[in-house]
Amino acid sequence: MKLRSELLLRFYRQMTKIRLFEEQVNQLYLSAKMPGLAHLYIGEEAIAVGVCEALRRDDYITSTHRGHGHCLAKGASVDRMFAELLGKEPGYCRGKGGSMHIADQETGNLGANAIVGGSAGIATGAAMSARMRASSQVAVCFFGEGALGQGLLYEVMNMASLWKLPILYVCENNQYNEYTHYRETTAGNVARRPEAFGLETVSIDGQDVGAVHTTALRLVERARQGKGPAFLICDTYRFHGHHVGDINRAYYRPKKEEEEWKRRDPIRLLAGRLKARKLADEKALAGIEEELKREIEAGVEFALNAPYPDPAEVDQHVYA
Amino acid sequence: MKLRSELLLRFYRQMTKIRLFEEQVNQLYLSAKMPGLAHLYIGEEAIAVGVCEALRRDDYITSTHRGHGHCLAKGASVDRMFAELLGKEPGYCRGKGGSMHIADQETGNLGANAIVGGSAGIATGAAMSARMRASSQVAVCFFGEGALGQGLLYEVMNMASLWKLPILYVCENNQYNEYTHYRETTAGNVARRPEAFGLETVSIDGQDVGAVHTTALRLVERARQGKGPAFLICDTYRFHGHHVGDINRAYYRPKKEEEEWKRRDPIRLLAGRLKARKLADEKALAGIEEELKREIEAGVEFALNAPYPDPAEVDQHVYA
Amino acid sequence: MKAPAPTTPHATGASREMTFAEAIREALAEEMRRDPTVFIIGEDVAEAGTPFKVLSGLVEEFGTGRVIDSPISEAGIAGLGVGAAMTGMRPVVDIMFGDFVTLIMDQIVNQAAKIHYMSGGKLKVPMVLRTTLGATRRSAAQHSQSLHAWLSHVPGLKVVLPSNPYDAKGLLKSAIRDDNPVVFFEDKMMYQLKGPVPAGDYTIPLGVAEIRRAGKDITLVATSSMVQVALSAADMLDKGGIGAEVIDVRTTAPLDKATIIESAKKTSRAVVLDEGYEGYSVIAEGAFYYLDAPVKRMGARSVPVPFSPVLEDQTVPTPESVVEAAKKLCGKL
Amino acid sequence: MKAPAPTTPHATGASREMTFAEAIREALAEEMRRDPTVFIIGEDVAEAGTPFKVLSGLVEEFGTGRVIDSPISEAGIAGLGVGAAMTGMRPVVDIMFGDFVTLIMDQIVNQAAKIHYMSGGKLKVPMVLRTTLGATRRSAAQHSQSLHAWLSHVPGLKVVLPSNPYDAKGLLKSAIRDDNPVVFFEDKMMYQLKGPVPAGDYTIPLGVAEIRRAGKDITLVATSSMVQVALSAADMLDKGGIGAEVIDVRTTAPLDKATIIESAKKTSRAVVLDEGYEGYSVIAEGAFYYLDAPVKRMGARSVPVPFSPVLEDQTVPTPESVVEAAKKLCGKL
Ligand SMILES: Cc1ncc(C[n+]2csc(CCOP(=O)(O)OP(=O)(O)O)c2C)c(N)n1
Ligand SMILES: Cc1ncc(C[n+]2csc(CCOP(=O)(O)OP(=O)(O)O)c2C)c(N)n1
Ligand SMILES: [Mg+2]
Ligand SMILES: [Mg+2]
Repeated sequence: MKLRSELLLRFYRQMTKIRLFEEQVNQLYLSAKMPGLAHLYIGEEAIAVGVCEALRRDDYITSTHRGHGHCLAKGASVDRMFAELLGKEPGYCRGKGGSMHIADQETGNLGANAIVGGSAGIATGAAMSARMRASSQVAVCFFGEGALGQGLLYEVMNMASLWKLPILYVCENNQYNEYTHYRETTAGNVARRPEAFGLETVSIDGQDVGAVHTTALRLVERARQGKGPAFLICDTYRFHGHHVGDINRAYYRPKKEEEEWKRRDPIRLLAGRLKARKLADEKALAGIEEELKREIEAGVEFALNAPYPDPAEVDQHVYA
Repeated sequence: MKLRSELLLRFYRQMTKIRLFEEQVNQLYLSAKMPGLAHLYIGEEAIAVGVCEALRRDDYITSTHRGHGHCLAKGASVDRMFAELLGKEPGYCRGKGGSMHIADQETGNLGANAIVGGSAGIATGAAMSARMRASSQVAVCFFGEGALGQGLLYEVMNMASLWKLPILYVCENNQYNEYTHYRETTAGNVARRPEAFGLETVSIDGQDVGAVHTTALRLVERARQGKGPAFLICDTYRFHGHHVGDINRAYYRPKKEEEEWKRRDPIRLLAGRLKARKLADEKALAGIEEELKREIEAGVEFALNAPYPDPAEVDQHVYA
Repeated sequence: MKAPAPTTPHATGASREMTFAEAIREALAEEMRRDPTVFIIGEDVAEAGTPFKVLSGLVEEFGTGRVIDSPISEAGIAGLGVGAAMTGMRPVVDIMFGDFVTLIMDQIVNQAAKIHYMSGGKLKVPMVLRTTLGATRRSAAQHSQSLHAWLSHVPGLKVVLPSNPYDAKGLLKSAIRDDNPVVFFEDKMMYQLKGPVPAGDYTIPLGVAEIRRAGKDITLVATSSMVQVALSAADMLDKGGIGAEVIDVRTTAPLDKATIIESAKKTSRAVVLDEGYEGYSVIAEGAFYYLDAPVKRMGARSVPVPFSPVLEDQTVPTPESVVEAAKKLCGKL
Repeated sequence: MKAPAPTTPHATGASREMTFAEAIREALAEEMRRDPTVFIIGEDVAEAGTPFKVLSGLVEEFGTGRVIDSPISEAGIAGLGVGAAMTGMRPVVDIMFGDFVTLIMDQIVNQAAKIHYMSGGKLKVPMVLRTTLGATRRSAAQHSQSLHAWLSHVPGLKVVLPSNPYDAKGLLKSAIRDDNPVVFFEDKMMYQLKGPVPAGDYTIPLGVAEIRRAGKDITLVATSSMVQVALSAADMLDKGGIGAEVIDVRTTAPLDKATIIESAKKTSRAVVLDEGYEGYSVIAEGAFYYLDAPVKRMGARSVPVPFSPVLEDQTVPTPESVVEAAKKLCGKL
């Protein structure tokens, strides 16, 4: 399928926004301005963008501890995200959630989740609700391949399949569960697992945003039409550590492997494609980047200057 | 594979013992002599016997709420089982466990379990322990097809496969999860599930004790030799209700279906085979049955006359 | 066992004698008629109407689209419930035995209970989780537990323990209409208990205890079927000249502390009766006659732990807060 | 924060300054050398040595056959641990964050804790489950909980909460040698806390509290890192002329009630400090000055529910047992 040029440029913009956002998060950590830790999405941008661009604004997503990319791709704004990461009042969750719990109801983001696999039930329930309300919404459940270890995933895939729920499970296989290679933790054949439960299953190159997008489009529309759930496996790689503090990685993954994967940087791949198809030249791309940099800088500025929540808020929002 | 005649006669004896035991349990319930409920194994005897006869005495099994058959097949004695069912002191668990928790360490029975799927981890751990102790023991995990709904099963199958643990998962598909047909609760293809995790998987007729036994033998020996775990799916049917009190079943399963399955009574099938092969005549089989009836009667007698545990035992065995 | 007459007479419909199970069923049916977003999911809930037959008849009225038989996947259906509740539905998730909450703690405690808070008040999870508690059914160790204390211990959850048919109906309606996750515990030994239940709509607020019987000598604070035990005991005590006041807690979260404390102040003596395990309050019980002040318990603030440092730092005891408490107890503040 | 000097001087080896994390690692290494049935299983426990690096170096000594990286399957590894423990091994299961015990409650509570009892004393489950507790690491609501109260509430489990490196080593050794399932909670904020730790073998018995500091005016009963908070508070109180006695509970199950009660009798005042949620003891705290007798709590007997009717009937409160308790409180027995 040939994607329209505006679309490819939009992908470029979104992926670059995520990249720059995450680089800034790393800086915030390194300069001790961010409380706690964060898990960077750098290297995996094509997946969030390719999938979310196949969704309506009112479609649902659930996300993970590595969730900034999903959140931005679904339409969240940079400033309020930074504010959340810093625990500030204008943050998406008024500082109560932080990096691992950002949620944005307005863009259909039901929340990041710090329990591996923890959102599989939530996403499936959202799909069930969409069907019951005949809203024609679809739910997308993002998770790392580590979540294949959680039994909950199989429980809900079974129900999604039985009841043909409008859901797409997106497995971001970045090769590692924290510090352990997924092949040491994952037996048999990953794609056969959802297949055995009756899900339409596709494995693709997660660095190729075009492939991700066209596949997601097909699977999402299929789900929307009531033809049942699907499972999309995207091969990818996180270019940084498991979290911002994971600097010395040699003991669990070879430098050489990191370099090889970096040659398949999804943003550079897309840039190459744009240039080859003469949809943009180096200068146009640099222009986009500059613009985004200003957005990111303004967002950080905003967050750094934003107030903390009133201490009394600690007791608010326990009950609705 | 042609089974030796003594073996087939032994199967007959074991299966009939379970049948008579369970009929007696039903009587105890109907005559209000048994506290609580029990889940009868009648109709499924070929599975427990076919599998357990492929095991060494020191091999492990874990069992379910429908566990009397497994327990007897692994070698437990009738009298102490009845005593347990009545909550009496000489029972296998001194009356503390009852029908759903009978365990018999001496025959390698690590216990029935009242949590559906709850013993999957225990059985897999026993297999792991056997491997670590280089004991060449094998573990068998019996469960109903309802346990396919429990995520734990997939978590531990994954590990069993990764580490090539000596375990056989035996799925007794008696078509129903309590009062709901398994097809309404189980999506996709059952056999493909364990296959996807890399387990050797075989589906067989669970009413044919010969087929169960020869398949179990192969899979058990394969596991013992370190060639990895296996999954055995046995199609079967419980002739009675979900539990002894489940009398009116018409709303969830047709009488006609019950009758069709009863024509495939595993004991009658085996009797037919014995007679066809001239290994036993009607009289010989009746003789076996008579003998077993006396054993069962003596067992019930024993249990009815046995004392209850000392009330002070209530506080014993909380800690080892 | 017979239920006490209701002392909260705010229902309008005529009163009928009904079992506890029937009252639950009627509450569900009325709520499902009233609100199309209410649905039921659980194992054997449809044609079978649960093993206790509590839901019999509902699938006939509402169909399999709203009374949904699920696989044996407790964690899965709890998770589905959370997701459906967050997106416009009001699921009633049926967990057959309270002992199986062990399987859903992550979905209930780490997800349902915290989502409203973690999202800074934006998302909400209006789901009800119905399950059972109680022993003496000869069901042994994995089918007889009363695990409501765990859930009462989790900020963000409400926990309801009705003691009679009247309350069961009114409290369940409130639970369904509540915008928070509510865990509703039914003592399986009470399903056949009969009592008056008004026809039609009425609710009982969550968080309000009820004095079932007045007395001046001792307060019996009880939950669920233990209220019935307390009432029997009160009758017996009466004959011995001891007037027992029986308080039915009704919800352990939120807990109506005021009613309980007021009664204890009046009677000066109290027994707390609950079918869960107890075992702590060591000093308050063991050194009572030696104490000059109440035992002060300091723990985590009763909120999910917030991310923002200015908020998080208020959630744990510090040397300073301990010093303040200690000085107060010693009368030096 | 600095750990107090040990007051249980029964170790023979020379004492070194060590972090809490190092003490845990040393206990494991010594036990694994001593007993070939001890092994470790968990997520990222081998080469990574856990995210907190507590286990660094163990896989180098004991190999991947005994320090086993698992999939992210908490329920699965807990279940494997139970089965391995029942059949001759002594597994130490590593659950990365205490918040994830939500995922293993069934395996721990319905299986591990009850198997010995349900089997009438025949089977046993000598496993250790190591996990963390504690907030203020800016990890938000799903990585900051202190959920030990749930497990302390379950008969059949032992629950350990060390407060310093010395105890961590001695208590972990006892836990590994214990024939029961033991849940071992480590405050993640204490891993870098230093204190003296003897080389070589010593154990600290489970169920014995330790008076960390004597005082006559008030008792501070604390668990885990709250002991450090209590000690700091005690120093501050000292300057204000208030002598605080600090009791380190060390194990919440079994609980050393005698030591706690003795201290409270002496001081007449108490603060209980724990990082879990509190919220009950309503009457003992709220109506203290009005009470004539301690509040009596009656609940399920502290045993897994037995099947046999003669046993089960003893496990729940009855009208008769309530009447007896009430009469006693009223001085009429
Ligand atoms: C249930 C649970 N177990 C363990 C953890 C700790 N943990 C956080 S991220 C992670 C690895 C996740 O790997 P994967 O799912 O592949 O996601 P990735 O980090 O690679 O994006 C682990 C084990 C957790 N958060 N939740
Ligand atoms: C985790 C759990 N959920 C629900 C139940 C209640 N229950 C007991 S048996 C049963 C059906 C089990 O079906 P299956 O596994 O096929 O075994 P069968 O009874 O058919 O032998 C259910 C739902 C339970 N015991 N444990
Ligand atoms: Mg990964
Ligand atoms: Mg079945």
